[in-house]
Amino acid sequence: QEREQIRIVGSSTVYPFASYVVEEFGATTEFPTPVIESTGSGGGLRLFCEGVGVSTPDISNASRRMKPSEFDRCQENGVEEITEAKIGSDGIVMAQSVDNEPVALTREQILLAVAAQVPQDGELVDNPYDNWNQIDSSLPDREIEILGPPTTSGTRDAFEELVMEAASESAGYPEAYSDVRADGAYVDSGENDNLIVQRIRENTDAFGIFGYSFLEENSDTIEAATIDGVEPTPESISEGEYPVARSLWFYIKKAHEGVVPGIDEYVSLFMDDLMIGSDGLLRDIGLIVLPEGERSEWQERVANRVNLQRSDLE
Amino acid sequence: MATRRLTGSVNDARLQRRYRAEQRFRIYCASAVLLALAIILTFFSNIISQGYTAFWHHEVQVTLDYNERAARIGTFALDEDLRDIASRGATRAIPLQMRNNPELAGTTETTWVPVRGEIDQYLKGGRDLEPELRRQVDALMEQGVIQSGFNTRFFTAGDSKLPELAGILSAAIGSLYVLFVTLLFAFPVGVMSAIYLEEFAPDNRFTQAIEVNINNLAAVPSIIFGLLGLAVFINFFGVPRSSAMAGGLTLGLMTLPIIIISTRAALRAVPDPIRLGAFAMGCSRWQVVRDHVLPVSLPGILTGTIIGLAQAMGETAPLIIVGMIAYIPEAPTGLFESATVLPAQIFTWAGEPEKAYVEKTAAGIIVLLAILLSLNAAAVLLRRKFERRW
Amino acid sequence: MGVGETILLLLGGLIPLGYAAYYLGRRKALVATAEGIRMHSRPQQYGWYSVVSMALPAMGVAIAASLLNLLGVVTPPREIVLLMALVTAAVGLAVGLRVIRPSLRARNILDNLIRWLLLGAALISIITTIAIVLSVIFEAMRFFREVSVWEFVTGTVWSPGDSFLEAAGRGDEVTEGSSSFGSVPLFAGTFMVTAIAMAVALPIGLLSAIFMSEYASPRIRGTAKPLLEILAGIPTVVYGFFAAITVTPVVVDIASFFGLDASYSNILSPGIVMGIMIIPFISSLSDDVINSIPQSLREGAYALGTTRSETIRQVVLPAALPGVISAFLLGVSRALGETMIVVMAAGVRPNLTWNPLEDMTTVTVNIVYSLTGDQAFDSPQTLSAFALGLVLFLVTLALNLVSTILVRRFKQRYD
Amino acid sequence: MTVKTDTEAAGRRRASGTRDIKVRAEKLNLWYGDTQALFDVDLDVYAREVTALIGPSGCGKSSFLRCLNRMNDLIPSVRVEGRVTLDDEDIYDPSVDVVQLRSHVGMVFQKPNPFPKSIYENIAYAPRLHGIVNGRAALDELVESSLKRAGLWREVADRLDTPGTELSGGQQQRLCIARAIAVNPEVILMDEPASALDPLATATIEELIDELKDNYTIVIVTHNLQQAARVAGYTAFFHMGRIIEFNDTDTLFTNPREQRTEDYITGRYG
Amino acid sequence: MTVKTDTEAAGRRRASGTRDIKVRAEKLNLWYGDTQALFDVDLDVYAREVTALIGPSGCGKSSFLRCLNRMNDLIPSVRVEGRVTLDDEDIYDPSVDVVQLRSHVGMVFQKPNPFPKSIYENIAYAPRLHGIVNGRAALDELVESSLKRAGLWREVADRLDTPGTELSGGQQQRLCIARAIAVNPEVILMDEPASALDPLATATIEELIDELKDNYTIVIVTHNLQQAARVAGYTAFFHMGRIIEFNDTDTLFTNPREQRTEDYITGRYG
Ligand SMILES: Nc1ncnc2c1ncn2[C@@H]1O[C@H](COP(=O)(O)OP(=O)(O)OP(=O)(O)O)[C@@H](O)[C@H]1O
Ligand SMILES: Nc1ncnc2c1ncn2[C@@H]1O[C@H](COP(=O)(O)OP(=O)(O)OP(=O)(O)O)[C@@H](O)[C@H]1O
Ligand SMILES: [Mg+2]
Ligand SMILES: [Mg+2]
Ligand SMILES: O=P([O-])([O-])[O-]
Repeated sequence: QEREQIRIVGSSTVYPFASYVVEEFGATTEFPTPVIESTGSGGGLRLFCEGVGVSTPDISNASRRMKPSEFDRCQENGVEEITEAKIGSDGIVMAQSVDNEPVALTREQILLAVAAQVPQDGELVDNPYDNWNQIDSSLPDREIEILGPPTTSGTRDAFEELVMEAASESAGYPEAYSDVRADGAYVDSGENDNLIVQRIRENTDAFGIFGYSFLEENSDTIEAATIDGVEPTPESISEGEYPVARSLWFYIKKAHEGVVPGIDEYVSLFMDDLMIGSDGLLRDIGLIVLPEGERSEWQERVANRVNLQRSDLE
Repeated sequence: MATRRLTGSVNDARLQRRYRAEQRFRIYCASAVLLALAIILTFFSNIISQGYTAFWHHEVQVTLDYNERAARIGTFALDEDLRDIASRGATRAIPLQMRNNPELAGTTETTWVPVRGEIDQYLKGGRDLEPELRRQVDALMEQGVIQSGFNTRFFTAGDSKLPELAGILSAAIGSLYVLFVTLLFAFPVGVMSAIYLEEFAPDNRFTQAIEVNINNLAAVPSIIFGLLGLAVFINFFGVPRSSAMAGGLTLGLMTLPIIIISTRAALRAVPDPIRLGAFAMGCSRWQVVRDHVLPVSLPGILTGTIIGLAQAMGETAPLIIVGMIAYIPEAPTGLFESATVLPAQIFTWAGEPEKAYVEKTAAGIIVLLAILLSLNAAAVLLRRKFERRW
Repeated sequence: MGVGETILLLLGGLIPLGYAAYYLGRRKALVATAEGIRMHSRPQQYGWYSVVSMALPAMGVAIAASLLNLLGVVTPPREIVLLMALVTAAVGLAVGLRVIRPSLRARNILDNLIRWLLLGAALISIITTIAIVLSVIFEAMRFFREVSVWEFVTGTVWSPGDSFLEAAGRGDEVTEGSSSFGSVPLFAGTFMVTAIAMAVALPIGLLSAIFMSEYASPRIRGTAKPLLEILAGIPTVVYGFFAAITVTPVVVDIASFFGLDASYSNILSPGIVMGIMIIPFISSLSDDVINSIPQSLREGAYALGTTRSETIRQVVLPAALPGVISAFLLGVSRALGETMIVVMAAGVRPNLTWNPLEDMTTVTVNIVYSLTGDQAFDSPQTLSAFALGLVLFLVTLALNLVSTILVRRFKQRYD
Repeated sequence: MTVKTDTEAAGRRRASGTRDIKVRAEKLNLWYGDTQALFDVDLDVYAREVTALIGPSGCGKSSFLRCLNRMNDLIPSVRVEGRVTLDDEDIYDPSVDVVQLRSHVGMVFQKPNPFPKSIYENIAYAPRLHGIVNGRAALDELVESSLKRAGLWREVADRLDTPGTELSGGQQQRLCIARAIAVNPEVILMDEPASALDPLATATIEELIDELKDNYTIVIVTHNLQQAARVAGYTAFFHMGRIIEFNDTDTLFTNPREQRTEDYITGRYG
Repeated sequence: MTVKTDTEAAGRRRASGTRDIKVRAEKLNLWYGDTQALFDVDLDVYAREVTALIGPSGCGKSSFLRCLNRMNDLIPSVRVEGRVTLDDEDIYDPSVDVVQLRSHVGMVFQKPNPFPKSIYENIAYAPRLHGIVNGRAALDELVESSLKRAGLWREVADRLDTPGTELSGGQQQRLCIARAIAVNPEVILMDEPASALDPLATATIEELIDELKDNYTIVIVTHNLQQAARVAGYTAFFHMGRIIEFNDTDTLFTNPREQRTEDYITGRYG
């Protein structure tokens, strides 16, 4: 039993980019179009690490780096040689309708608006803020209403890690930050970021949290708040200036190369400047490309199929 | 006096009241039906009004110039001012073609290709464009370089990330494969179970348990069948994820009770005297079933099967769980290959950001509904045709 | 080698062999008949008997081999399996042919065999139920090892919480109690959407059923009934699209017209649309029930001088009540388990509220998102899908049992 | 049973006499869709008498009976022509209110069909609906008296709350009779009221009919010739949708005018 | 109908005579679940004679009849005790193959139940199944001769391909008889074979039965006493699951030994 098609699983964030490449690959080569399924980063890596063989995927996309525990699982199941590829990054933006005045936020302010409990006099109390200007008088007089991704989404994880966790110390949390508020000020809004965009367009009080690509798609109607003074732009995200950005990855199972036809060609196409370069096609659909140097470094690592080591991940 | 007895209702307040209540109740009932019918009407007109635009699209006439640069990047085969108008999909395969047919180099070819999704949307009045592009498109429209036509692509292509290229073929074929597996599994097993229960089984606790169990299965939420398919077919039997086989078997289990129940009804509709007559002729039980009961009940069984399959064909939730919401631009060619199905395709399109996919979604729905309604109509006709009065 | 392949291969080989066996068995019987011996069964039946005596042992070997393979005990090489199957087939055929004699009741044996085969098919549905339970229970147990059943059933906060730490590779920092899995808000959403759906479906469905069975002329009935049933044939994903794209904005507009604030993922619109979907269930089941009320009961009422609606409301409906209730319960169990409509049109926020204009999430939405989301497979959130599935299964099971019992009672009374 | 009758011309197929005519059918024709089930039926039903309708299966007895309280209106395909009068009032007149008509002409069916309500409610339902009595006490009394007249009171007095469907077949049938009596009808139609009952229950019902005829006009369909002979003063013999012969029961049975009647009575067919 | 019989002790409830006994029931008891429907039934059925079973509804006639070809086996709740012999062979012996038994004891039902197949196939089905004839020609012949014996040949010879269900009721019933004859049974059981038919068709069937008795042993259930009198040589009167009286038909009708028989025959109940 063998397989003709490449099988790709993984992140829903990377999915639009990867499926674009997949389609391009199918159209421009004689290989069959790979099968790609959006399972989420965690789900993808789980399937990926299940073992070697036609019933397991060849490539898994991820909107975060592989975890050491996942790496271990891979090793246990005989997926020993893995190539890691970084394709770019994704900024997470706080956006609002263009009908509002532009807003500048800091991560602490966001934390105070979103957290379930906030520190007051060294104690954690239930979040008392209903209005942005209660947090800081410089902020607009608007009800706090934030539409964001649900707990099942990797974007949410990233947001909590990069904003909430990161700011908790400077905001004076006596212990670890734990939860997003559940009193209705923060609204879990489904995996479909598109809907969030639509809704903040209609509800001008609200902010939405989603990936940068959606901002770009809808730049005529929504705009992003600056965070810690940095405006999310492809440049600032790619350079790492914008604080709420994460990298996008995919992982290749070495053992499948040469068994499933076309993996090599697919990977080359994906890593080509044509795709992830600064004029690449993926940029058009919202990928934040890597800075020149980093990109060529990764292109080379991938071309050489440098094996992923556990130490890389720690 | 005698007359007043039977017709004197005019003055009888109580009777008046009863008749008014009668009238009211009748109106309630009729309006319930009217309301339901109005909902159906709204529903269909809504879907159709959203989706009919997807059945036509705009094409632009281009001259493909198979030059050297095009051999590397297909877009260069186009006139510069058309590069932002013609779909990228039209030219991306040019390098491959030129590699395979070196004699193409240096030649040109005039042809029609779809315009980009957003331009198509603009021309259909769905969105605006940047002023410069708009002027250009308007001009081309005027010159007849851009023309509208029937969108055959929608029926001959698979999914695409470029909305102007997206079609339903691969999903339709996936549906076909899945249904094939479902039918192959659920029909024989369902009919055999029904025959056992209706014709063979003694009426004891055990049989009753099977019966209750089947009724229950018919009402188990479909998503739970998804969990079942995931655990049993994919994780235990190792059927490839996303494959028509995995989806088909999962739906097969789901359709099984429906087929059993309708087959039993069909068998039960065969009048007992026929059986008794056959038994009295010295038929064994199996011969009675094979020669007398099945031939008569076959139309009924088929009707139930068609309805069960139609239901399976519209099912999405369990297929999400077994991984059939995948991006499958090419139609599968085998039962173990990854496939997607029409409702899953609709679900995916419904979640796409580009506006062009809204009409695709609605058009996909129109196609799916057309198929389902014709299946159901076939079932109804079959039933009508073979309906017997005993 | 997969199970399927082995079986296919065997079948491919067995079919020609089967022909031969049939021919041999039948010929033996024919020869005997020609000699004037009175055979118990017909010659063809002896033919089939030989086929069976050859094929059964061979298939047994194949299935045993596949089972061994599947359970990972050993993987016997294909050649050996085939050889063994062939040998057993030959032995089976030889024995089968030998025992053909006038007193052999081939027909009875075949009948019995068919009976077993059919029974086997009927058992698949039982196996399915068992498999459903098994396929959710293990993961659910794993979940309940981390989250107490009590918290799960009574907790009012569903907040899977700090899985972001795990995502950040700092899973060991996950603190006890920072995530909570109280399923009440999810079930509240499910029950809310169900209640709305039934509030739409029950009156419309029941009144339609009454109209069809008591008032409509056969012609109107003949057109309206199949039209209504169209609603049952529309896939749920289509309803989901309809709810999200068409109904929700209307609901929000109407609400804001009355000065109310409605969420764009309010639970009301999926509820209404789900109700529309359930109308034909209620109407056709109630229609059946109402039709099965014996005409004599109606005539009894009419003969006393009742009007039509009095007959319906005071005689027919009370008699039909158990059936109507069971239709209602079936509708409820549909609504509880409905997935696509809520996935596409309801919210994902676990929200405990009485206001249907707010967004709420449901059990099924959570199952889908947990299994397709980004969490690691053994994270409590993913496992919670199975726990939720288990509870959902049990609830619908209970509802279906009750409705089955009611229908039975009803049937006993009027059949 | 001693009833004075003069035998009349066979053409009219009607026995007329000194008795009051309660119900009269004239040239009654009935169609189910395109098939005619009754042909020019003429019949006089005498007040406070039992009239039996006999004839082979499918001859139209039930169809005729159901014309008398317009039960046939419930079957959409039915078309009726001709006249039926109740006390000289045409019941098919457009101005007639069917609901009221039926409260004057009660009916008892072949299979006992008590409502799935308590015994009490079975009886009380219609009187309450028609506003025949006011107040609980009056209702109680009516229920009791109806049950008494139907000869059921002794058997059910202490369990008026149990569902009517839990009684035995014969009791159910008497309950249905009590129910019909409770609205104080003038005519009671009975369609094979005892054919689903065992011999003992049949005898009870027959006795009851004999008592009821002092107060009500009764038309009864039966396939049991002996039953007709036992309970009815007059008997009409139906055959293929026509009344072949109508006469007082004794004469019809002992000295039928028509060959077909004789053949039927002696079991040549049916 | 001239049959020699000696009247015997009432205790045995069996008329014995010079005739061969084809079927004999001895102390036959039958239960449906917990309710007993037959009590110690003894009956001899004489070869090439028509034996009628009469009695009020529900007295067990059909139940008894269906014991004779073990049709009752099909009802799961049925339990039978006692012996039934066909030519001295116990048909309830475990070694008996029911399917074969039924090809020796044919049955005709109350309502004609032709298979929904062509007339030809209706007759040809069972012979083909049992391998009674080989070859198309032989089968054609068998079909023709069976239809002839059932007196149907003339009416259907030119349309053997039309479905059996399209014949008239009486023709259907004769088709069913032809079908039963085609497998060459020794005994034919008939359960009210004419009760669903019109008088004319009834007469035809009765004639047919009269002819058939030259070749077959016939047991017929009927609720029409006159019919029993017309066709049967012997009659057994059932009441509440017991045979009250069995005798040659003339004697039973004109001079019943038992009061209950007389009551029934004169229409006091039933
Ligand atoms: N609802 C109906 N629709 C069509 N035809 C009917 C209907 N009811 C009765 N008939 C036909 O009308 C004729 C007379 O029927 P009816 O029921 O009056 O006979 P009956 O004398 O009462 O017979 P039985 O003794 O069987 O009750 C029969 O041929 C019957 O088939
Ligand atoms: N399948 C059955 N299950 C339970 N009881 C039955 C069954 N068939 C018949 N009975 C009962 O057995 C008794 C005898 O029934 P049987 O049918 O033999 O009477 P019958 O004399 O043929 O009556 P009829 O003239 O109505 O056909 C009746 O009390 C009947 O209710
Ligand atoms: Mg009648
Ligand atoms: Mg009987
Ligand atoms: O699917 P994710 O990109 O959110 O992990």
